Amino acid sequence: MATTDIGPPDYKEMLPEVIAKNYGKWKYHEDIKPGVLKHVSETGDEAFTVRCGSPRLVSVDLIRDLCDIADKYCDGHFRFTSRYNPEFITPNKDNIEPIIAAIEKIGLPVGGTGRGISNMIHTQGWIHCHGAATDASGVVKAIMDEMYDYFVGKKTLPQKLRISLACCLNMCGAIHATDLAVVGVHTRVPTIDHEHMTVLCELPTTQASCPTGAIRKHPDPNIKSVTVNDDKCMYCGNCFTVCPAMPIAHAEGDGIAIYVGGKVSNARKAPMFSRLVIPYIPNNPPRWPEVTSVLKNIVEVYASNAHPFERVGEWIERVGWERFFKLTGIPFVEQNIDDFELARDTLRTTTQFKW
Amino acid sequence: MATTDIGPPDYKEMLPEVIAKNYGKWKYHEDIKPGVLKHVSETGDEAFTVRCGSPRLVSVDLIRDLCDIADKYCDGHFRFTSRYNPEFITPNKDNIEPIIAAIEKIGLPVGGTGRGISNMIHTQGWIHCHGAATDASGVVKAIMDEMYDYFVGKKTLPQKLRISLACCLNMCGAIHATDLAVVGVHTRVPTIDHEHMTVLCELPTTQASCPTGAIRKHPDPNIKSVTVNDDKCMYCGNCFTVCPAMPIAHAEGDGIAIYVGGKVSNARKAPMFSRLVIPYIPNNPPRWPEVTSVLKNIVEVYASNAHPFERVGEWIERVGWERFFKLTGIPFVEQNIDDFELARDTLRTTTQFKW
Amino acid sequence: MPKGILAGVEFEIDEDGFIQEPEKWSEAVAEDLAKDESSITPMPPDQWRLVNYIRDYYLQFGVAPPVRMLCKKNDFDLKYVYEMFPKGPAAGACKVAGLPKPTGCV
Amino acid sequence: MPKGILAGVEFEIDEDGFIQEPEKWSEAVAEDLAKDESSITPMPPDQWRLVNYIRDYYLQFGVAPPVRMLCKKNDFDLKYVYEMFPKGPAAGACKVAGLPKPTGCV
Amino acid sequence: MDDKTPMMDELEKGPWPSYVKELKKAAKKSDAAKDLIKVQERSFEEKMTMWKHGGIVGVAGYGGGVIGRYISRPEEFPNVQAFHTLRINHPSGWFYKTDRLRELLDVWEKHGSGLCNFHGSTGDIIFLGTTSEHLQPIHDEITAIGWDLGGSGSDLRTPTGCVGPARCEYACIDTLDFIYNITMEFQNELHRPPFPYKTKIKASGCPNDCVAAIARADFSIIGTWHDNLRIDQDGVKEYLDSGFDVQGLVVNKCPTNALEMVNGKLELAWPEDCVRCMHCINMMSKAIRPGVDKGATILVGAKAPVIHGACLSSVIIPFMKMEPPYTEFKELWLKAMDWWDENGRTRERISELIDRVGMRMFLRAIDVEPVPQMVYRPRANPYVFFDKGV
Amino acid sequence: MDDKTPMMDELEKGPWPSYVKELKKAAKKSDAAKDLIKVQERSFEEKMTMWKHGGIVGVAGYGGGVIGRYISRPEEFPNVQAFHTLRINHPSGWFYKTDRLRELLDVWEKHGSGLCNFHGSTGDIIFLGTTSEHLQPIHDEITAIGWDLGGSGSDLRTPTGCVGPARCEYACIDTLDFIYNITMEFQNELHRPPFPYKTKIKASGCPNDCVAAIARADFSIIGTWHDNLRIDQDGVKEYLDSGFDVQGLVVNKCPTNALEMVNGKLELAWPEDCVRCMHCINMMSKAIRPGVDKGATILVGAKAPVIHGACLSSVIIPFMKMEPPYTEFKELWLKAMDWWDENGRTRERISELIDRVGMRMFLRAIDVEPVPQMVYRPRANPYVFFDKGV
Ligand code: SRM
Ligand code: SRM
Ligand code: SRM
Ligand code: SRM
Ligand code: SF4
Ligand code: SF4
Ligand code: SF4
Ligand code: SF4
Ligand code: SF4
Ligand code: SF4
Ligand code: SF4
Ligand code: SF4
Repeated sequence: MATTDIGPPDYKEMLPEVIAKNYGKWKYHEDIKPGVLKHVSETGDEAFTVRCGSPRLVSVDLIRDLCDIADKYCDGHFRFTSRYNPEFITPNKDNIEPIIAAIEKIGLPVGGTGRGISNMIHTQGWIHCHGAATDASGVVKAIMDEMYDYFVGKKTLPQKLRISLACCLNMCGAIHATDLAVVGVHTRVPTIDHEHMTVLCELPTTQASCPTGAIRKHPDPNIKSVTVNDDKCMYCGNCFTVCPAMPIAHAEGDGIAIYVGGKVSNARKAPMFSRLVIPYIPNNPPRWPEVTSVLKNIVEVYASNAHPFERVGEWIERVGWERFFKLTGIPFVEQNIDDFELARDTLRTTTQFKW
Repeated sequence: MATTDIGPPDYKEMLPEVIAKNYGKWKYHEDIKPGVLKHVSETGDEAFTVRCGSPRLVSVDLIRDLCDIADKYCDGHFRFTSRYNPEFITPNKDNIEPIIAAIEKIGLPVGGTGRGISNMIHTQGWIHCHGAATDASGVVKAIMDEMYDYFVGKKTLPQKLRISLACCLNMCGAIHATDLAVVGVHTRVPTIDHEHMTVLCELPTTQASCPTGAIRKHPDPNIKSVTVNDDKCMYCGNCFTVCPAMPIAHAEGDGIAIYVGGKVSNARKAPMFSRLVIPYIPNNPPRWPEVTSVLKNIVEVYASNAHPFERVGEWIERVGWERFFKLTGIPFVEQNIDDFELARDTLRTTTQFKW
Repeated sequence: MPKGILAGVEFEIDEDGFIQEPEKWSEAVAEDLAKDESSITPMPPDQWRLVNYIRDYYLQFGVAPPVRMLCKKNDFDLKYVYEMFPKGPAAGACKVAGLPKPTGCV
Repeated sequence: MPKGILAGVEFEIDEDGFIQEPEKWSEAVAEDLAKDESSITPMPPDQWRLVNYIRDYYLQFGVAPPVRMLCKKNDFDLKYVYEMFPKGPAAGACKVAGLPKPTGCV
Repeated sequence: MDDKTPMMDELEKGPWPSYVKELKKAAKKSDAAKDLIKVQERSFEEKMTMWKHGGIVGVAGYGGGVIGRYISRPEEFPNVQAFHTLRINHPSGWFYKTDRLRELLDVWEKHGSGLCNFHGSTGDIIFLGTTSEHLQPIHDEITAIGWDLGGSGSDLRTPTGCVGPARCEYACIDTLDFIYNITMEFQNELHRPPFPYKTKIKASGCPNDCVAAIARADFSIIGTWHDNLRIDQDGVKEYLDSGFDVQGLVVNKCPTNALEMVNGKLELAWPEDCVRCMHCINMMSKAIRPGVDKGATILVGAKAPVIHGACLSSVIIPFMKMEPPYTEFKELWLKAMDWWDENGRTRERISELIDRVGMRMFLRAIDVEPVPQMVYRPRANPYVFFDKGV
Repeated sequence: MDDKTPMMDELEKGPWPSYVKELKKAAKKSDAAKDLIKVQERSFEEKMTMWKHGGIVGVAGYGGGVIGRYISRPEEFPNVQAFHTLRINHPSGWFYKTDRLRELLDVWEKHGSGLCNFHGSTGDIIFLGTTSEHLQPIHDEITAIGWDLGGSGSDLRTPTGCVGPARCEYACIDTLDFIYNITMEFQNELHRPPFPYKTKIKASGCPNDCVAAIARADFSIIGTWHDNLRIDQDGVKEYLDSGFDVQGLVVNKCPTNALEMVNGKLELAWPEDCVRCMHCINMMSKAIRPGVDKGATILVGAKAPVIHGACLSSVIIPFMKMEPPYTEFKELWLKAMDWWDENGRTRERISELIDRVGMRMFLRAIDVEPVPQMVYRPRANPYVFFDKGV
């Protein structure tokens, strides 16, 4: 029988020397310049980190290129961040510029630290997933081309701003708590392939999958299938996830929704959910210009209105969502008003508001 | 046919002269002393208001006594506040003391204004309601005897503090948004009088009445009645409200719960719900000493900890509920944690808390 | 529980005059109940139409009909219902129709 | 849709080897399916016990049984299930039992 | 049966005025009141209510206004065998002329226990305790002297408003007139329950909300202003001179930091940030007052916990002018009632219906466009309807 | 069929590194990668995915780690007819030694498209695209060189942690060691899906939460401290001297006003008020650091929207010491899993189960006493259970 359950390699083997030696002894850090961090240890050692962007969907060749750089400057070690960015760590200050040069040579941008925009958490999209209501890598490329200056530090922001994308409501990457979330959405009721239903799907699972109870047993007992109450369907696609006989993708209906103001860190304010500001923008490959311009606008309005060190959500909650809609010029529509299970807590139960 | 739909008397006829004359022209007011307000009009007129307490449940004789005072000092007019307090309004400053004397003579306390405790909004209790899990007038009397100094202004508080009572979860008086709420609660599953069920109750209405869906059709089709799933029943009594055949009152099980920190005004903070701090205190007539001492403790802890002009709920939300429980010494129990429909929004989704 | 004679039959009746043995209800019982509740006895056709509507609805759904439906389906103005049954659909018409005492809607 | 011959009968089979005509399932078909899925063919009693349990459960409830229940009710350790059906209860045992391709739990 | 009532007697003691004394006063003239004391004592002993469930009695032509009540032990307490209450619609603002009030009390003394609530927590005068036979006479006699019953059952309940312009400098709307006007306009809806369940309207003259409209009325009408609050610097100076801590108690406590002290002057430095919370005005009533472009915010949906938990009202119309005859409001209310009546289940309040079918359905029904003022924040979940297409 | 891919070509332009260039690099060696470019172009044209639903393939002895995928138009794109992905469990903290990594890449290049994700958003290395026949060989070859598959299906998914003590001065727990330890301990739960649905564990060294544990792990382990943060006044002086606005950017932004500047010194004036939000530390890393009594807050329940809307994790254990072998944590987790497994419905995450049956049931199952730290605020509704009596 094959070897099983050996687990991942021991991380200890993977650590650069300066890291292994100063493990748990770090004292403070400094931002040297965009993409470059300096960490100082209690032992007096210093570690310099150079971070760079990556498209995440990469060839083995690119990873080998990264290995080459690591071999040359970082005793054969490097790492990735939780947002897909390669990081090169060296105790030697003089290595910084050569590392940067090497990174740029293989076409990656140095940056992603400090008060700007880091890499986008994202998902598979049309590259690999059956459920995608929009693409992932393509949209990310289009957005990051626009946000490039905020990544490389040419432009800065009041505080870190995270953009994430999920190609359907499953929200792989859990982008429900991010400053700007780009979400693929369906807007049409699934169709039902009654004929293949029982072969492809478990009926009880399919029924139970619907958040609004829109799916019922087919009224005709001879038809072993289900029906959908169109009025109750909000196109979440969860039925399709469990039941291939209920395709929901639709070339004209699929598109993107924009959520704003989430955060994860506990700094100053507790973590917050991102909230719907634009319910639907049609898919417009290859560059999704409507999406990128909406995001740019929000970033710029944030940049010029927030206080220092205020995340997007903190800024909006301070000035009020009515002010956010006014400042960005985004129209407020019925979809912005919650009508799902916790809707009541979002209704404004006070006379306090701005005009 | 009898006269119908004439409606209440026209309020204009009911207004004291100084009020009619300065209607809509008031400029500012002053707190002269506990129970006495002065309102100044743009016309230069002044109106002095003397407010006093009342047990609300009164004999016609007491009202006539009030009429006598009004006839003597207030051109035959007086009013009640939204918290049951009689008010005498006079343009003549010299009337203040005689009015106070007259009020005290009929046994009522002057007070209820400013930063203290006004009269308790309350309900019928065992005086008149079929659903009462505790008494109303009796508990109110016991509490107000203890809070008297805060009514007459001998003691003051950081800001107004409202106490209200409802004798069952129907919460007549809508005391769900009050600084201190005293609520009659059942803690036993209703019994079912199967025999009289159909004569007394509509079965579908009875089933629909249950917030948790604990009530089902009786499994035996010959028994036209319902059953209760004990595990799902949280003793709200709503089934009893619609169905006399499901009595829920229980001498040992009935009692009082205490909710804290609600407010209604939009001043500074938006209105807030009161929140459960003590799920159950047994009924202990005639003076409910456990209830009064718990309330006194909360009032005193509030008095010595809140900032000026901070309502109870504003104070608690500033310092945190964990601090509230610590300062008051009230034990935190599983019932304090929400498990009803909006529960998720009450869970602490952050590492920010105090020890 | 007080007793009363309706259409010659002894009935358990509650304080508000609602019969406690619905299975014994009959048109004659209704006419007797109507003596206290309807504006005219014996009940004219519109009164009967209302009573029958309420009773049929109850027998079918187990609840008294909502007021709006009661008016709509019979094309009655609510004021007219009160003219026919001065105590209204609940205390008046439902009682005559032999329903349990409404705690809910009507 | 690819075709395959199982127990001498032509079957529609999907890419993962799940039969698309469940009504044609039989013990012989199962044995044939088991050739790719079970650790031993013909299937010994424990394998059959599992397959029958899964199939009965599915026919009764319309879904594959939860893994916990499958182990508990048959007193099998999950590792043992993987020994019998190396691809596991979903990709292995359910396939042999003729169920629709699990998207959910097992 | 022992006639002693030691627990009742205990509650005659203590500084707060005693309702037991009131019961005893009434008991001098009314056997029902006398029995009520015993009923209450027995409840204290047994820790249970003595009242039977329900009761459905009324007066001719009305479906509400009376709460029927019977005792569970008529043998023990024969004088309260039937002990119904009547709800009498109070005059706006709870102002009374004594002669009119005395006439009313006389009717009650003649026909009932002589006990009442001033007031019930909805706002009615409650006549506490009489028998079925007296109901019609009482109604006939009070209508004869210009009073009428309030609401009960599935109707529009007696509307109430704060003292407002009658004695309050903060009033942005004429609460008394508005309440009187709609009470008169909707007499039919008040007296002949037409709805799936009760519904309430309350009006407060300003965001201090002294009738708790936002917590207990399906329609909460709360006065506000659309321009800037007015600051009188002479008034400010007075406060400063008196030693009042304007910075600490006012400026620092403004929830949106809209105020600033500039060279001894208090400025509404960021007028667009003021959310009209009233705090600064409350603190400095001689120096600050609401703006001049006055009207009301209309909020919908407050109610008690049954059945989905309590609700506070939420903003539907951020600003509505409120001038007689209040046509805009009435049309809105009627549209809302019509939608509720058509779609609501039995015993479903309007906020529960909104919750069940979604705010967008309500807004469509009342022809109101969504605005961000309706919500604290937009939805976090992605479960969005596009039933009108994308 | 036209082989031009103008939209793909467009995405080679622009400053951000292009995944299309990567596809093209891979296409030089792999026909599957070549087809993938066409698939992507076609998707852009038709605005639809080209992939079929589902696919269930794997390796011997495991129930997860591979995502099966087939193309809907095998005739048009024959080289991606089957295009499965493998999830490879990354080493804690995503640190790599290049020789070990190169070995791994070689296996992939041999058996697959040569395309990968560094990393998937759970944290695995994703090998993107191979056929069913290659799966077992890949697994055999990677285990031979010391790698293993990560999670998929209804199992414990690959746990992840932030860089933590490896390179961060804020780390209050050893995230790397903890993640490695539990990954090894729970290999069975990771490889043989035993649960009603997926479950995740993520660990961050401090409340900054750099792996977003609180938003996307059923068990979120977040480092914190139980004593007071430490302030070095020399460090403070440095910041002050450099012109940094300590008052405005640090003291005034403390969410609980726990800090104060006293005579040029920065004091934690109200230590009991500090909620360890990290802000002051983040701003002044040279002068302020966490306390010395370190451990973690354990929070439960984060997940994506399906089916009741997204959840953030909520506090279950305010403070737990986190020392190897992490027995207390493991026992807690196993108790929780056992309860979930026993009571959860198919495809019901643990937070959905808690939501359905109530937090009290969960607390009882894991033997944890309720504490106020678990909630922002107590319940507002009065719907309380006393199933253990009053
Ligand atoms: C490398 C990385 C951890 C890892 O294990 O990979 C990391 C590393 C650091 N984080 Fe982080 N964070 C990393 C992801 C995150 C995330 C997760 C995410 O973005 O998905 C968060 C939560 C974001 C959120 O709230 O939505 C995160 C919230 C923070 C914060 C809190 C920021 C705030 O005010 O809300 C700080 C403190 C700060 O920035 O002052 C912080 C601070 C830091 C410091 C300064 C900690 C230190 O002393 O070393 C590190 C360098 C920061 C920088 O990039 O400028 N890190 N950090 C991650 C880099 C991701 C990237 O490539 O961009
Ligand atoms: C008379 C009355 C209105 C009426 O129509 O009857 C009234 C009258 C005034 N209220 Fe009120 N309020 C009255 C019930 C309320 C209520 C409703 C209630 O308690 O059920 C509230 C909401 C309470 C809550 O939030 O839970 C209320 C919240 C306020 C506030 C806001 C207080 C706050 O900071 O939250 C003010 C402003 C203030 O106190 O500075 C206020 C201010 C005032 C002023 C000063 C307004 C004025 O300029 O005339 C009046 C005298 C206040 C006093 O008593 O010291 N009034 N006031 C009510 C007296 C009730 C009583 O007998 O005690
Ligand atoms: C008399 C009064 C209490 C008092 O002592 O002041 C009262 C008494 C009753 N209320 Fe109430 N409610 C009274 C004001 C309220 C209020 C406050 C308000 O109107 O501002 C509320 C909360 C606001 C609201 O409407 O939600 C209130 C919420 C309820 C409820 C729960 C309604 C809900 O939707 O949650 C019930 C239950 C029901 O309708 O079946 C209820 C039911 C009742 C019943 C009729 C009992 C029942 O089970 O049917 C009570 C009759 C008691 C009796 O025998 O005398 N009563 N009730 C109040 C009316 C007096 C008046 O007209 O002035
Ligand atoms: C590959 C990956 C996206 C990526 O491009 O990075 C991914 C891809 C899929 N996810 Fe995911 N999820 C991935 C991380 C996540 C995360 C993020 C995380 O783990 O931190 C989440 C949100 C957190 C959570 O668990 O809730 C996530 C929430 C989901 C859900 C919704 C689960 C829920 O309870 O709400 C589904 C639907 C399902 O389970 O059926 C899902 C289902 C799927 C499926 C298997 C599609 C399906 O319908 O069954 C996707 C396969 C795509 C494909 O064909 O390649 N994926 N998925 C991520 C795993 C890579 C890795 O192992 O490193
Ligand atoms: S977000 Fe949806 S479409 Fe995208 S990878 Fe995840 S499951 Fe697939
Ligand atoms: S798409 Fe979502 S809402 Fe619509 S039927 Fe499917 S599961 Fe239900
Ligand atoms: S709160 Fe309950 S018990 Fe008290 S009067 Fe109202 S309905 Fe009756
Ligand atoms: S008391 Fe409440 S929870 Fe219990 S059965 Fe009755 S309605 Fe349901
Ligand atoms: S609500 Fe406003 S206007 Fe009405 S009495 Fe209170 S403070 Fe005055
Ligand atoms: S009314 Fe309130 S929000 Fe407006 S300035 Fe005054 S305190 Fe600030
Ligand atoms: S979570 Fe804390 S310990 Fe971990 S990397 Fe981020 S800042 Fe450092
Ligand atoms: S960690 Fe946060 S809460 Fe604690 S003192 Fe610093 S800023 Fe304040």
